[in-house]
Amino acid sequence: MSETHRSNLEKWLPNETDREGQPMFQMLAPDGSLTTAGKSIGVDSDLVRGLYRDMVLARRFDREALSLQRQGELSLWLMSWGQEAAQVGSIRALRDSDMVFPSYREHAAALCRGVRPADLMRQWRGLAHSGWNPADHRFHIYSLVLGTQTLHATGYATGAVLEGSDEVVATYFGDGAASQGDVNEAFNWAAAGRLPVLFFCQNNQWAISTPTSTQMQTPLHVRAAGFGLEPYHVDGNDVLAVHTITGLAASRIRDGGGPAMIEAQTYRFGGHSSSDDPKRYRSEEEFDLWTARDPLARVEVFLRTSVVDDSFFAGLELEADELAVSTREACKQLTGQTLAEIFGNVYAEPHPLIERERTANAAFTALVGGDL
Amino acid sequence: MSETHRSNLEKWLPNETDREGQPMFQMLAPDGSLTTAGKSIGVDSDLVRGLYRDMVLARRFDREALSLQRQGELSLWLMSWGQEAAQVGSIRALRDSDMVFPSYREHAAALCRGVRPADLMRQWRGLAHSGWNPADHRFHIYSLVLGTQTLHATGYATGAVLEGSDEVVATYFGDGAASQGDVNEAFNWAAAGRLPVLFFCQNNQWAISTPTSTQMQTPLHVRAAGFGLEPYHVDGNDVLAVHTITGLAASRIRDGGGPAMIEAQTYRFGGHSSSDDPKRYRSEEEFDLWTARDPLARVEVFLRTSVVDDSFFAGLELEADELAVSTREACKQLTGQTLAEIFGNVYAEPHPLIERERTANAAFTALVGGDL
Amino acid sequence: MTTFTLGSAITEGLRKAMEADDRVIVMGEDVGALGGVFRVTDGLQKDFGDSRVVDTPLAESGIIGTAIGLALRGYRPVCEIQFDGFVYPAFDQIVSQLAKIRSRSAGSLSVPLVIRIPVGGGIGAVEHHSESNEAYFAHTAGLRVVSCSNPNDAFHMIQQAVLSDDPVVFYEPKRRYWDRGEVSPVADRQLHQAAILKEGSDCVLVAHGPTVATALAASVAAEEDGYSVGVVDLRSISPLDTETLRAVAARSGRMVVVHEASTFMGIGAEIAAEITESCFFELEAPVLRVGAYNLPYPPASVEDAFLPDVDRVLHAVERSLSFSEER
Amino acid sequence: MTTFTLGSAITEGLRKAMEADDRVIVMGEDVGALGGVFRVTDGLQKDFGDSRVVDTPLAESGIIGTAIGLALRGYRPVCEIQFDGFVYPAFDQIVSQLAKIRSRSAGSLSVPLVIRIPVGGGIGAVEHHSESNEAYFAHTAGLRVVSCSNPNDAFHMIQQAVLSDDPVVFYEPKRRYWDRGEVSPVADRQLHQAAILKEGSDCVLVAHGPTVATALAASVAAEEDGYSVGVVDLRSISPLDTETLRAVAARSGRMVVVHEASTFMGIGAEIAAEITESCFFELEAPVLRVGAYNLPYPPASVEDAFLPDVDRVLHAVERSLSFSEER
Ligand SMILES: Cc1ncc(C[n+]2csc(CCOP(=O)(O)OP(=O)(O)O)c2C)c(N)n1
Ligand SMILES: Cc1ncc(C[n+]2csc(CCOP(=O)(O)OP(=O)(O)O)c2C)c(N)n1
Ligand SMILES: [Mg+2]
Ligand SMILES: [Mg+2]
Repeated sequence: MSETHRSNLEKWLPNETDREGQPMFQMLAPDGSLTTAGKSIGVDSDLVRGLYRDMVLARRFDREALSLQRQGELSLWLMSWGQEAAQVGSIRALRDSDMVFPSYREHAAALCRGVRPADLMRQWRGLAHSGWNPADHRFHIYSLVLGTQTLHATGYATGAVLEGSDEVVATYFGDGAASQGDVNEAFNWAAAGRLPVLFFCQNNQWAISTPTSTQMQTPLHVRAAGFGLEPYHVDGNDVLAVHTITGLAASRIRDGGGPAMIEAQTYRFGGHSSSDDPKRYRSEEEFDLWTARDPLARVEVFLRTSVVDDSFFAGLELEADELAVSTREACKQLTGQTLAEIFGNVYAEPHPLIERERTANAAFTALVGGDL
Repeated sequence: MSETHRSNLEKWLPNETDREGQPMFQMLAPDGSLTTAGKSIGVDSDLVRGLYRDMVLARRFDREALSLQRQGELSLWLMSWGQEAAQVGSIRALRDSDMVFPSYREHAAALCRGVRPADLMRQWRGLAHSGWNPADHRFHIYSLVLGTQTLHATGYATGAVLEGSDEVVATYFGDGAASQGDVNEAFNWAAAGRLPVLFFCQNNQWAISTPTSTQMQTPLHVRAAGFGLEPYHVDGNDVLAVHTITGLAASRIRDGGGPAMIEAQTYRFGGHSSSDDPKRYRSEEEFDLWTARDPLARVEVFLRTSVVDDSFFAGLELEADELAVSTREACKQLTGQTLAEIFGNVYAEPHPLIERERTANAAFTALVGGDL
Repeated sequence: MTTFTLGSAITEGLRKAMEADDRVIVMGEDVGALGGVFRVTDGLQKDFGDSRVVDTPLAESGIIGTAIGLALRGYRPVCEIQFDGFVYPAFDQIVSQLAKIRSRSAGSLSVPLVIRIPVGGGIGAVEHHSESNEAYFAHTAGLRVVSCSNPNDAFHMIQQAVLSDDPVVFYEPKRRYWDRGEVSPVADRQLHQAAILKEGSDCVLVAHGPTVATALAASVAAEEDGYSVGVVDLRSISPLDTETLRAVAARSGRMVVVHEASTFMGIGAEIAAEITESCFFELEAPVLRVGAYNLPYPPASVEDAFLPDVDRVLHAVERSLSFSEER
Repeated sequence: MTTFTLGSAITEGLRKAMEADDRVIVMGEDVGALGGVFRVTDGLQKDFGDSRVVDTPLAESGIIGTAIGLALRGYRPVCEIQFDGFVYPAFDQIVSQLAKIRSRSAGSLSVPLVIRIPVGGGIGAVEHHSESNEAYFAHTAGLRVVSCSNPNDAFHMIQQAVLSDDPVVFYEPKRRYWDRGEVSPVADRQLHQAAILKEGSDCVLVAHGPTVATALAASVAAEEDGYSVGVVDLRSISPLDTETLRAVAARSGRMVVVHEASTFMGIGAEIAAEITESCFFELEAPVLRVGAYNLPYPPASVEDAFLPDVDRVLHAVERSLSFSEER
């Protein structure tokens, strides 16, 4: 991205304000109309179609996975429902070669990186602790211990600097995770070393039952600025705004501008997980308020009123149905390692205790196979 | 402190800039002259005399303790040399009833709280892990694991809120400790809960051999502001400025203004500890530059050119000599617990294993007393 | 006597503790409106208000560190760690601060603080949600570590833990939360005492928390094979009730320790070393250990093969019995 | 053969490792210009530059967490923790991340990372500077834990640790840093192998790191009393070289484990349990343990009475010998 293009964009942000009156960047209003910024920056219709497709497929996959959980095919599922724009808009603005360290809800981003639905479900069917090889997708395995991945991303970025590479290392985390020492150590570490890290927070307003107001006094992007990270605040349900901001932040980082932090305001439409009941802690009103800001709806309106015809939607509908079917089939065909195989996962080099127990376990299995 | 007095003070800060051009507050310039702010805010000469006395005695005590270490009477000593203004100015602006959670270099502050020299040295003579009962001085024992005490202070302050008390809970820590997750969790926790915590960082430019520039990208008070703490930046070698700022911050907190963070620019004249050789990592020039900003010298000049006569200095000299002598004597008379007694320190309630080992140890001691 | 699930017995125990002493404060992630992910604090915020049942920011070091500050002020915080695998960010505050403040202050400061940890596997959970980490805390002088296995103990032990002036790590066996049992109005023993659930002349099984039920089942199965196998519920992991352990070991001459944690450096090792030293001449066989294999907790699909079950316990009992035959 | 102090032997070992592989990066607090508080990295920044010998911000979780990121990229970080008592803020990154990444990724990711920890007491230090915490890491599947006791091992083991594709916690015995000894050009055994320093027909002492010298001294003293007492240097705490331990236990029939950590749940417990099970009929006495008392590390003024010394080791040997007499 050219200096001039960048400053063109920069003069537009922030242009809107969020519920707390915090200035943030928006291009496509909830009603599907372009904001002044959206108009003057302009939108590439192919891009919009592509982003919309990504979001529709991601939502359909997520819905299918949840129903698989309801039917007992998955032991647990953490829904990305509602956060499609934040994830798709950001990951699509990065280069495929930029390494990503996700948390555990980044299914939409993972799909964009070519992670297969089956591999995304493997972990939640209880068959493995991860589903794919990060090298294949430049997308690290999920981290369930909150915030830990932000330090891994920071260290990974140190390597990029040592090699003089111009890659950006991105890491996703939530509003709750931001209270962890690790995330703040990562903010500070990346800032102090001016490392090429892009911290992306999906502020979905909740950490299980705990609202963001319990977690922090100031908006996270304000805190990040205090550390010396370049701060961005964006409507996380506006895929165009997220895509533009992420592109902007990434190009700044690539040109040696130092680390940045993007706070994307979004909402977790579902419960924290398939076992959570959000009614225990949040109101219908709030849900409705955010439904009116649905990340897909506004793009559909925009597309219908402008660039595309019904055939596009019909085709996409079909594609989504196929994805749902293949997801369901793939899920049921998933298999995991045996305990015997798992003994081989722990150490790279020979380990007497592991060997002994592997043998003992084999003997015991043979034994109970027979009569004890 | 009255609202009006507070706003009177507030309009003066910041009035100076530090080496990095960061605005900070100063009342007494290194040459001993009052800054414009100093003049218009005005100084109470009794207060200045008192603060100067505290600093002189603290420095003399510290020097004596170091020489005791050199003579093998103490196993280790962490010098407060150079940080007298930051410590004396801040602790004297708090109420004696305000609880304090120090780090490990706050000897000057401890003395102001009535901690006896002997008790300050106990730990460094290898006789105990702490030297006094916090309840006697509203001054917690030293914390050597960096930053941990900031969370203790934050929790302690939660109690103050529960009880509707108007006390302020202060905690001291260093520029290096500020990189720890705990300190940042404490910043966030105190800000989110608007707790009556006063975070006081003595930025003495170094964490052992690591300069502040390696620790952080932005000044710490800027980071603190990002969390939602009321930030203050002060010349930590100007005891009047530190006293004024701390009084200001404390009164704001007391009136429900929420937590604050004071960054005091100061310098560690000595090595990190009695076993450190600063020549390995820092320059003579830097040392000289800070010597010109000595926290005691400027006050002496100010006092001599204004309020007091030589007899004051002579008297103080005498008092300091006496302190040195009594410190030395007290140090040599210190005794510690026996291992047998230490078995009683670990649990409040009966513990079979402790009892068994206490007995075993007694038996063994008796045995080796005799012939094995 | 009324019956409770193990989980609700803890809820009731906490309620009693909070009624008895208003310095008791429950704090942690999602313990308020949600009542905790296992609903153990369900209803407490409604009854005691949000200044005594506190939803904290999401930071375990912050939870324990601020709770220490509260305890230093005279409060008696009960902190919930949401899952066993998430206690590690608080490790420094627990082992260097909480465990040591009393001895560091030569006994002048006490920190009455309880850390509740839902522990163990067997619930088909994802990674970090099924760990058994009692050994770390048991090896830490200054802490007490206890583990409840049934509703009655859960109800009384949580109250005893809150009453203790020492810091207590209180383990709650996840997969037994829904077990029902009777709860007696008064505690039948002190917090650090083990319980002999069943005498056995041939061998005795020692277990705690989730594996107590496994041991009892194994003992029944062994009986059918004609062996008298006793069961001891440790209840307290640190300190250990060595007196009781010695007595049963001496009587039966054979002991098998069963726990969910990996055997290597687990509590079974300590019991084996301790009992072998004190009952060397009474033992007919070495004290054997049945625990998880020495791997990080595996995916749920294989956890049944990973965790000690009745078969593995019986196998160990047979091995123990086989020793004297050889002799 | 050239002689080195234990500390400088590690420096030389690190230098060799860095020369052999430029993906090796040394990082930690004050490891650069200062060369570390024990000067173990002295001169390395001068020779390899500040991008390979890195002074980090003051945050242990950050040190290990970012080192994991580097390792995932193919680097081989060697992290220094300034003192044993300051590793706990990094505990989560070590036990939940570092130790598990390989198994979590079903073996597809490896994290070759070394954590150097100056360990133990006996140097008259203040609190948190004299701890022995190997048991925590030994109980953690996925880590290797080693402990060097002399310059030759220090020199070779640090290089073997760096070469290992598994994460290694590398303990350096503080009070032995200044011990001098010869260093041979080639390693005489693998990282996980124990060393029989001395055979003994009456009893064998098992020690690691700082207590190896104590054990050797005790063995000499015992000889003067007419007893033949062997000495084994564990070198590797996890995994244990049980093969070697079994062999010597079977030969002498008596074993005493000596370490600085508290005995309760210490490595001595594991060795006792393991050896008793495998050598039940060969043992003339229970495996005894000599370690620190189960207290937080006390003030320096009493550390000599707190730490296992020659007298306490001899006392244990006598107790061990006394068993068979009773029989
Ligand atoms: C260290 C740690 N503590 C607690 C948990 C349990 N936990 C899992 S998700 C979650 C809430 C996370 O909220 P947020 O960071 O906002 O991410 P979101 O779920 O909203 O995407 C909690 C408390 C955990 N996984 N890790
Ligand atoms: C958690 C932790 N890590 C490392 C250390 C070792 N250490 C002691 S003091 C120190 C430097 C502290 O610097 P700073 O916080 O600026 O305080 P100062 O010594 O300058 O007063 C270090 C690294 C420690 N005490 N605690
Ligand atoms: Mg959230
Ligand atoms: Mg400093």
